[in-house]
Amino acid sequence: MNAPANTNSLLERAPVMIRDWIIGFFPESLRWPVGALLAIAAMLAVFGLVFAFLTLAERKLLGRAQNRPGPNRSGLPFFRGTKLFGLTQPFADAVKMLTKEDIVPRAADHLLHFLAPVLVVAFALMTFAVIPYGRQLVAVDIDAGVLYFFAAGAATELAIFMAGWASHNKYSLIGAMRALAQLISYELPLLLSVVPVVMLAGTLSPTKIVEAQANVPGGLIPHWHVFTPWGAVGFAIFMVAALAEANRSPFDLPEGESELVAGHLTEYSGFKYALFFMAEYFGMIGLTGMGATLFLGGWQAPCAFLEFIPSYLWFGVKMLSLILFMMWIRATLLRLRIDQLTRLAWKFLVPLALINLGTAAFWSRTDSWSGPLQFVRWAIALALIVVPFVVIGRRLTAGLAPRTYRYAT
Amino acid sequence: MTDPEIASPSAFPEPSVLATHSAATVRPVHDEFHGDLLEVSMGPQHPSTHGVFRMVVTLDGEVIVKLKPVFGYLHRNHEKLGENTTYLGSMPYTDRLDYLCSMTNNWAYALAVEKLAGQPVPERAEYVRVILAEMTRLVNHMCLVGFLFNDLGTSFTPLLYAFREREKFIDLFESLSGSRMMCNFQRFGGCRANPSPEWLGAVSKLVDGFPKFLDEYEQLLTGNEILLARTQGVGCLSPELAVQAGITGPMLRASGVGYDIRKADGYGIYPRFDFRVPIGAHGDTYDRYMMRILEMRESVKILQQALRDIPAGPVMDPKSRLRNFRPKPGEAYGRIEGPKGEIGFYLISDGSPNPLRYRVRAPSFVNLTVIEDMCLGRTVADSVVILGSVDIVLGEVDR
Amino acid sequence: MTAALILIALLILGSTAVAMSLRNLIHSALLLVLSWMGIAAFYLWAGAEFVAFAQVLVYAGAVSMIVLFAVLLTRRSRADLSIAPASLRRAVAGVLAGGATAGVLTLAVLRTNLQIAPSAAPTVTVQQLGLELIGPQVASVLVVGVILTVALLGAVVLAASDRNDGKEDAP
Amino acid sequence: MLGTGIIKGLAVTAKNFVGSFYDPARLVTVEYPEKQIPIPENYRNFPFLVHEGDDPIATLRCVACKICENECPPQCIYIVAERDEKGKVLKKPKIFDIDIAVCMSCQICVEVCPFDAIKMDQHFEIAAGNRFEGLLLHREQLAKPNSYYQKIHPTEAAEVDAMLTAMKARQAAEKSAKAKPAPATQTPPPAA
Repeated sequence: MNAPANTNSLLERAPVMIRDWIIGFFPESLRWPVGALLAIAAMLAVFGLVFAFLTLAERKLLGRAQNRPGPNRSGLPFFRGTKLFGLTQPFADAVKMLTKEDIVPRAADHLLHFLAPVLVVAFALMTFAVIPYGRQLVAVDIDAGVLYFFAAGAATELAIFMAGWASHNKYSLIGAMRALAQLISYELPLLLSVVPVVMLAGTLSPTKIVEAQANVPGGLIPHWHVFTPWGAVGFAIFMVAALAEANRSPFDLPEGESELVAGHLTEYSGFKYALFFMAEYFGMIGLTGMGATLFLGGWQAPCAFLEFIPSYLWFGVKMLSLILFMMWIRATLLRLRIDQLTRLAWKFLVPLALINLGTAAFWSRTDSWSGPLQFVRWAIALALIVVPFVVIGRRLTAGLAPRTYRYAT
Repeated sequence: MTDPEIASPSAFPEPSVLATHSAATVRPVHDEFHGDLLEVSMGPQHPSTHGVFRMVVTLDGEVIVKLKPVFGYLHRNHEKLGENTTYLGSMPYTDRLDYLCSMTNNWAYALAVEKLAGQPVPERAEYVRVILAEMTRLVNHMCLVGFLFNDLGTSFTPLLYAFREREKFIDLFESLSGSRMMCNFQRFGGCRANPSPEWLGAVSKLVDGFPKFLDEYEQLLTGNEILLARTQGVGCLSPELAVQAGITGPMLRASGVGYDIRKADGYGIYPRFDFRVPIGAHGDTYDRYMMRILEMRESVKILQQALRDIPAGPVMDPKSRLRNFRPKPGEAYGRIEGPKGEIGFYLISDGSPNPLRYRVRAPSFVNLTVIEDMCLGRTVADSVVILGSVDIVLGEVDR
Repeated sequence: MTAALILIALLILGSTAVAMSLRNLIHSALLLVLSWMGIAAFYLWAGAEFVAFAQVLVYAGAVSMIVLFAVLLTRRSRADLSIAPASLRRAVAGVLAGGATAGVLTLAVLRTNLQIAPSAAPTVTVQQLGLELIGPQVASVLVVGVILTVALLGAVVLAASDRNDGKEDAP
Repeated sequence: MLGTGIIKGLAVTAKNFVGSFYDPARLVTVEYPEKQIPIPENYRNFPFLVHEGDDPIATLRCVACKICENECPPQCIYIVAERDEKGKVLKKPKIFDIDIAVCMSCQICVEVCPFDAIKMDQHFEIAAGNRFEGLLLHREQLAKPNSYYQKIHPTEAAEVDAMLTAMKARQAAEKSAKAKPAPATQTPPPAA
């Protein structure tokens, strides 16, 4: 790992210096717990704010895409006339959510009804522990970090089931069953799209994966995984599966408001509903963070001379651009039906991910090719991916095409 | 009160009855291995049933086994009221039938009364009526397509694009008749006011820009794979069943039966305009959606021709009487091709200022009767989309 | 450290014991999942991170779903199951079975000579695990692979037989 | 190919998103209390009574003929004519109530009124504290000057005034013709 000159630039090392400065006040035995608590506090603060302003960004983006300005009325409590373009809207929403009455249906299973939102947010937050936000900015550097990330992600299904079951209501039950079917069937393509990255990087630890994507000094094209044929397809599959895991737009079936009112969230109100809402956004932040780490080179700058910008800013830019892409998808696409959704996962994404595994193997084997062979290598790899994509794609949408119509005489 | 027929599962009719009734083969209700059926009531307060309409859906897993539509929540006794007010008094109430297209309702009622009383209509009024009817067709189809995609799960984007265009038409209605949706503009023997040249100019400018909006709308939606997957092959309606059930309008044409009252009856001055009637082939939700899009394009053609050669002159027949209007005893049935289908008014007059019998043939009500046949064997999500494609307005269904 | 160890052991035993006694099946299923989490904590304490996360991913993620779905879908048959009144014969049978299994277990534990490991077990990195699996153990990995695919195919056949007597669902 | 339809859709939303920043056609919301949409001239909301002179009640055009009360479909108008001390009915409404909770502003009363005494107003911000007294408008609240009528419906008011002055002139001419050759001709009753 080369050590370019900027690792000692002030901005780059600022967070680590602050942490060491604060830890300095504590005796040796307390150093570790205080460091951990500091990391937790920092993450909660940063991601709490990011969540708040993401809700505002989503409503503004959705509004602007629909030819309306989006929320711009909320001002400050004591300065009556000021219009702040909606910047205080998230805090207004937070106050509203806190003051709303929290109704628990009489027949509901009170313990599970209370536990579900807590667990959903807990597991969503646990996934933040392993994502490398900056050069030394990773809360816990575990050897099997990627596996930990997906283990915590998989546990949220449990909490969603609890929510659906505890509400003791027909709609919530159908919503919970749908949510589980969706989450389980999309966990497979999610994991399978990550396997080539682990295979090529040779490790499960996120920090090492990011270092594997470092740039050659002076090189202009970034060495991110997304700029390889298998990486691009893997990233596409990862993003589609991430949309499904976070219950986002084309797959927001569980709370398909047009059919099942609000799915497993029907019987929740007030702060518990806000917790589910927060968990969905944390899930989105976590998945896009991990997606950026695995495919877009985490906190790596695109090319060597751009590295004077601190690494955590690069990570922020990549993560936010992925989140904005998810919001853009939400402004456009329709919702899939439950059987189409699972059919897309099992009959399209899983086979493609397996073929992608093969292409990645081919790619790693042919590392030594150079010169003209490089184009041949790209051509073969692309053919290995695109041909099955077109074949399976055509079979999936057999008989579905915009039709031409005749007219009565 | 619990409807006894729904409450106890044992009261389901034998599957054999259902089988003959519709194409879907229905499993015996209580066999041990498949578990019991789940009965879900969707509505009347449901976010996607377009008003107070309820569907009692019996689910086997996700698949609908039985669907019982329940409506009548918005019944306002429209027809009995019609018998107690004068002919003119009923005109503003026709706005409240299908509150999305008040101009076509007014025209159908005016047509019926003119047939009853043999009232001639001046030339310019005929052109104004055609222009207003086709503008209403555009407004209604935009609403339908917008709401259909809202049921499909887009977060309001197509609906707001459609409503942005609809607002422009509604503002024109307001500047002509005084109210956006409750126009009350047609009278027996013509229209209430004479549209000014500026108004006609604004209409033609808006109509000329409309195809550009439609192209952008189709680019957003028609090729979308998810839309194709969600709507093609969903809620198929066979032409035979459509004809037997008396379905009219875009739903009938989507099933392949090319019946359009504008061509069949040739009422008003429609024979003067050349326009085509699109026909579907599969009768599924996608065809119904495309019918509306293609009909909008045809309506734009009609509007452009009508605006081009509208004559000057009065819009109200001088001999028409507003008060103590007593048509000679007899009966008449006036019908037009409303955006939702054939809307007709059947009047019996006994010479008094109030009609003896005032009957409204509402297209949404008739089109709704086949909802169960289209939804059997589909999932809950599909039933909402199928209901959206039928295009019902509860004001017209319940009257 | 041993305090944490005892705490986790108590958590596992406690949750399984309560799970056995509860009437509400869903609660007991969820307590079972809690005990699995306890086992994952044990692995973590032993330094085997990979196995701990695999345990959480497989058990808490997937197996718990299967258990809960099973409990959910067989809810109906539970109503018909009439539990016979508590008779002496059943109590005796229960105690006998319990005693036999307890005896076998304690014998096995006593018989094996557990040396207390002098130092913490060496932390095995994932790479070594991978090489070990693909290297000498590749046969067992392939056998497990075959078993899983057979199980998957069995599930597909079962589901397919259920589907073709219902109405063929258009794409 | 599989994804093209979706990509085209995304392009449309992107165009609208970007367009909303510079193209007025793509940002159509009018922020109501601050900015108001100009009301078209023909807009009608609830009826009001027109009066000529400065004293609203005395110079009402309405002659309490109750035609509008009979023709109003939801029957929301209630008129009681003025009577002098001998009980003879005067051509002035003592009570003229419109329950605007019931009125659906269909303006049939305006069409059937032979004296152009009732016209449609354009005032739509009428929240009231109470559903019964608050929305039952009496003669005093309904009466508005003719100048107000000319302000909100200029073209229509101009026609009405022209027609009224013409009729007055015709009546004056007949009266003078009748006064000069007193017994000569019997003037036809004014058209009902």
